[in-house]
Amino acid sequence: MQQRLDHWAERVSRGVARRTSRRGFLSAFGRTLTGVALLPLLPVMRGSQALAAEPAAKAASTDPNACEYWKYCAIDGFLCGCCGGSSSTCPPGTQQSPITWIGTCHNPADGRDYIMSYNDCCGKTSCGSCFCNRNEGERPMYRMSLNNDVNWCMANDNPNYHCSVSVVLGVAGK
Amino acid sequence: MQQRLDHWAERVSRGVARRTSRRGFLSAFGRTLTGVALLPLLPVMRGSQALAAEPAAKAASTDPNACEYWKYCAIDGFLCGCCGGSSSTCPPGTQQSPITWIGTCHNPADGRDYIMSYNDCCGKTSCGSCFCNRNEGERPMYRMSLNNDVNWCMANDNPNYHCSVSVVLGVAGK
Amino acid sequence: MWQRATGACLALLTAWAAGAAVPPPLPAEHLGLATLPAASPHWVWVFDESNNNETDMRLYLWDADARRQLGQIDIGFWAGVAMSPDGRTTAVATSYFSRGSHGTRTDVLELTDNSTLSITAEIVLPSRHAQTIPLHNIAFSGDGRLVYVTNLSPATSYTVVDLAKKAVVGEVDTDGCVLVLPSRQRSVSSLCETGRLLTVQLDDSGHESSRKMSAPFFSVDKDPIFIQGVPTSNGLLFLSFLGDVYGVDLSAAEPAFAPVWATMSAAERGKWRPGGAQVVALHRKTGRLFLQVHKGGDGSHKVTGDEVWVYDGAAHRRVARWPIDVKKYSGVQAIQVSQDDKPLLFLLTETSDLLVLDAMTGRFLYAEPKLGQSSWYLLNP
Amino acid sequence: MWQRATGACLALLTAWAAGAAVPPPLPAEHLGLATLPAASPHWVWVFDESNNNETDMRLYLWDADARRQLGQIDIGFWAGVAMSPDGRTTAVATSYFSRGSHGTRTDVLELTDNSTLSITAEIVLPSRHAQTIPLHNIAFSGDGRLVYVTNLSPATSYTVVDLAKKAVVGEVDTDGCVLVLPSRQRSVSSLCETGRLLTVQLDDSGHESSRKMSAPFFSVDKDPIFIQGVPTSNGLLFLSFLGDVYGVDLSAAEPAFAPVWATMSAAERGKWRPGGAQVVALHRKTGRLFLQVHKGGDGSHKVTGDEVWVYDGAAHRRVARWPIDVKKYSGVQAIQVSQDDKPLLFLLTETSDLLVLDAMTGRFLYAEPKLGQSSWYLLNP
Repeated sequence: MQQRLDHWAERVSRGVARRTSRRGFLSAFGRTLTGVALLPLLPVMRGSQALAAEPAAKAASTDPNACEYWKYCAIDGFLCGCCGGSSSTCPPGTQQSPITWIGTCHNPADGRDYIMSYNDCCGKTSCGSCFCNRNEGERPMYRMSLNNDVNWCMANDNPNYHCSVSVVLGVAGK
Repeated sequence: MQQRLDHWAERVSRGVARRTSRRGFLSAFGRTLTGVALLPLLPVMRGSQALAAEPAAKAASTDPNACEYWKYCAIDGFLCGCCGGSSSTCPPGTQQSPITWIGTCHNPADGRDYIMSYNDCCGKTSCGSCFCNRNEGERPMYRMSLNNDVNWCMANDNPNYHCSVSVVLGVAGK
Repeated sequence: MWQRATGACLALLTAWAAGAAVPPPLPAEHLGLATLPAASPHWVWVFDESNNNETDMRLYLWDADARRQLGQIDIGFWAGVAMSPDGRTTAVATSYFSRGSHGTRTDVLELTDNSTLSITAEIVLPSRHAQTIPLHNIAFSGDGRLVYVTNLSPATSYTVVDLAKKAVVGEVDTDGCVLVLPSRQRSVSSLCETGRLLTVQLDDSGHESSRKMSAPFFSVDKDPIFIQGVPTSNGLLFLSFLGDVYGVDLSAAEPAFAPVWATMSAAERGKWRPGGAQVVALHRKTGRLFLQVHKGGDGSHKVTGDEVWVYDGAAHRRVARWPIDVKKYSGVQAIQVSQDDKPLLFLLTETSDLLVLDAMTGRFLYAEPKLGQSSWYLLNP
Repeated sequence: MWQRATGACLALLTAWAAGAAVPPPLPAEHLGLATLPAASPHWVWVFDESNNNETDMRLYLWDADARRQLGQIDIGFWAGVAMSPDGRTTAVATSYFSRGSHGTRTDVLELTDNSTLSITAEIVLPSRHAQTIPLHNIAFSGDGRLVYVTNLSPATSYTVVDLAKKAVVGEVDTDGCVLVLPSRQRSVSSLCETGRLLTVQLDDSGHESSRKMSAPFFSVDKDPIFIQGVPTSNGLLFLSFLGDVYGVDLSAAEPAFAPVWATMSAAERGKWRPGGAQVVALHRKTGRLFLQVHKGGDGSHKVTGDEVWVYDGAAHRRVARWPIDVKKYSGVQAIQVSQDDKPLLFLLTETSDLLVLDAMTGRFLYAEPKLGQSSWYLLNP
């Protein structure tokens, strides 16, 4: 698990490093990525997310193409499951975004909170189906890694936004 | 009147001539334009239009932004009056199409039939307001000058289609 | 925070009390890229004109059995689309602008691999491809080697592209006739305003070797045909505004025209009419013909259908009338039928709802609402 | 044919029988090009995100008195938009692709003459302008000579464009802080994840001469502010998720922060919240503050409003609650007020309906339905 996350964080960081070496990136963004790779050290993310318990009833959906599905608690976009992908898979002919925003979602089936990576799928125009905007723990643009208002395809060769997925990274905290 | 139509036809023909000298144009398109300039000699257009009397009630609208307005009997697109222009004026920042399709519409206010030129306004993307599709006397693409399914901005420097106007050319027949 | 923690504890305690083992946490997921399943005759391509955003037209690939969208191909501004004879490639002729809706215009032919939905090649075209509805404005040659792209400037011609050379190899002037109706290995027919068919024979290099104008086969003034030509076993079938069926045999060097037959009875004729964007479909094996019809007069040829009328195409008689719930789904713009032994009938409505019916019984299977913005055409390779 | 002719004759005969002169035929019309009337404070610019077609975003210009659309500016893919201080020019920072949704990316700054709605200049930008919501990602300098364009790659910076030279003259690294909040002649502030404001002073050549980081002025963790900054007489006003008002004075070399005040009572706090895309507007002359609010908990900061709450900004007290018919128009995404003496309040709803109210009385004047596809922001120069 930890190995996998490290691998993911490394891949992401390398992907970004290829595109930038600015201190702006390292200060605002790199810190959070490092945080993701070190799961127990995420006080800010846990703190901001902990307030988002309210819509628990809605979050009970078990349909991965429903906006209420538990994994989508901070998604903003078209659900890739309606576009030829799935909740964690980009549709054929698109490219995954190497950079991403982060959320923490509560899974009612096992009572656990999970850290989620909300990746965009890129390279084709807006899918247009199953638009879903939820903002549990989402924060404004100055908290970049918790923000879903920017185009996370921005660093792709083709930054056109097509749809969004929600990838389980691991259990939050304990 | 006749002078004005001749002027119009000449302007249109010159506009087109700048862009093409193909016999295809002359055979399919030039004939009809010539026909327009010689109003009494329009048997085909009068004939095809004469069948279109049915929706007379609808055509009674006096609101030039309503699809039912009499001038729009063969229009297919966004009414420019909803986009910053009017029933015969293109919106600011767009360009008028020099080529056009032709219809004959019945004006319930004076009981006369009028020859209409349906020009497109070009150079910006689809206006998106007041979509109106009426097809009295409209004919398939092989009758090019009576067809509203092609982009009549095609010969403009910027062929993006924004909206459509309906310009009175003159009384049909007598 | 406390409530959340309590809730989680309770869930675990409940599981433990019920004698269940505490479930392991969900494993980390891997961000993946979906691949397409094997092609199916029940796939259908939905053409979205994106009426309010015409620079962003697209094709959606819909799997009617799985009842899900499989992917999307972006097709630009007023695109023409054709499927290769082997079904493996989608060819798109379209226009792009260097600044979205302005700047330099570039017309291209883009080839997409239908197994990955990725663009594999681009060939720049003369900037005059026909910006019109997506019926017959682009076509593959019989052997899949050439692609014909209709031009309209408003001069009429078509560009010939050689896919092996990935290059434009010629342009054929069509003398005012329009569209590309391919037949045999290297023949292309076009519809003329005189009601005739112009047929041009190309040589292997893609250049014109001969042309022939047919006799008029329909009356442009009295009862024009829709431009939609439906593939038959030997050519194409056209439908007129009043519902007459015109069969055109394109299997020989010169087209031959079958006797015209009427889908409408004398009482119905001129009162019920076909209408919409794509008005007729044919299931070739059974000869079943499907029309979307409405009640209306002249000038209503683009009014959407509220019934599907089914014909035995050999016996020339109607075998069924299937009313559509147009109050719920809006009127029918487009109709298409799959060509397999358990054919599905596809209808697209004015509000872009895709309706799927059993083509043999008319049984309504399901509706997928709002499949795009203004999805008014269907391709079924 | 006969019926039509008879009808026309009858109309003429009736006119004649009534003693009226037969009216002359309508004169031929001339195909014209509309010009804009003189600018009005009741003009409002509607930003359409074109959610389902993001390469085709646009601005619509609406005349609230004439109740009609005056025109459109095409703004491409995830554009930032700003009006020049004199109101004459719209600056658009956007991305285009050589093949619609693919091909080479080119970022540009386009200048549009607001009296003709035609593009007058283009300056190519480094291809990293921020693709995000259209709030403060581009701005004019106080004298209108420079334009600042936020970059995000995800490294954060902004490009400085000199409009006199029509060229990029520099780039300022913002050390992780984002957006461009202009003040004075050559100052630019940005919001930081620590709750501080970074203020960079530029020289006349558009290069950084000094920078200063403020103390934290809000709590990023406990109650973050929305990024929307509303122009006040001396700077900007921000609203927090819980409805606190943060005034920032940008008139001196270093920002000064006014005492924070609450729009929500203790009983309302955390239960009623501002939410949507553009949550607050200020009528500067009267100091009236307008919030769109809804009932909701944390995470509901983008939920649309169903009431407008009006405040006396000097006295810090609520003076009115105006419920909106959200069943009819859907919830409120954006709010804006004109700055004249008879101010209008503009609301844009989730379904892109524009509602126009008297800003002093709350009287509902009219609704223009469906002004675009996903028009969720309003600019009022």
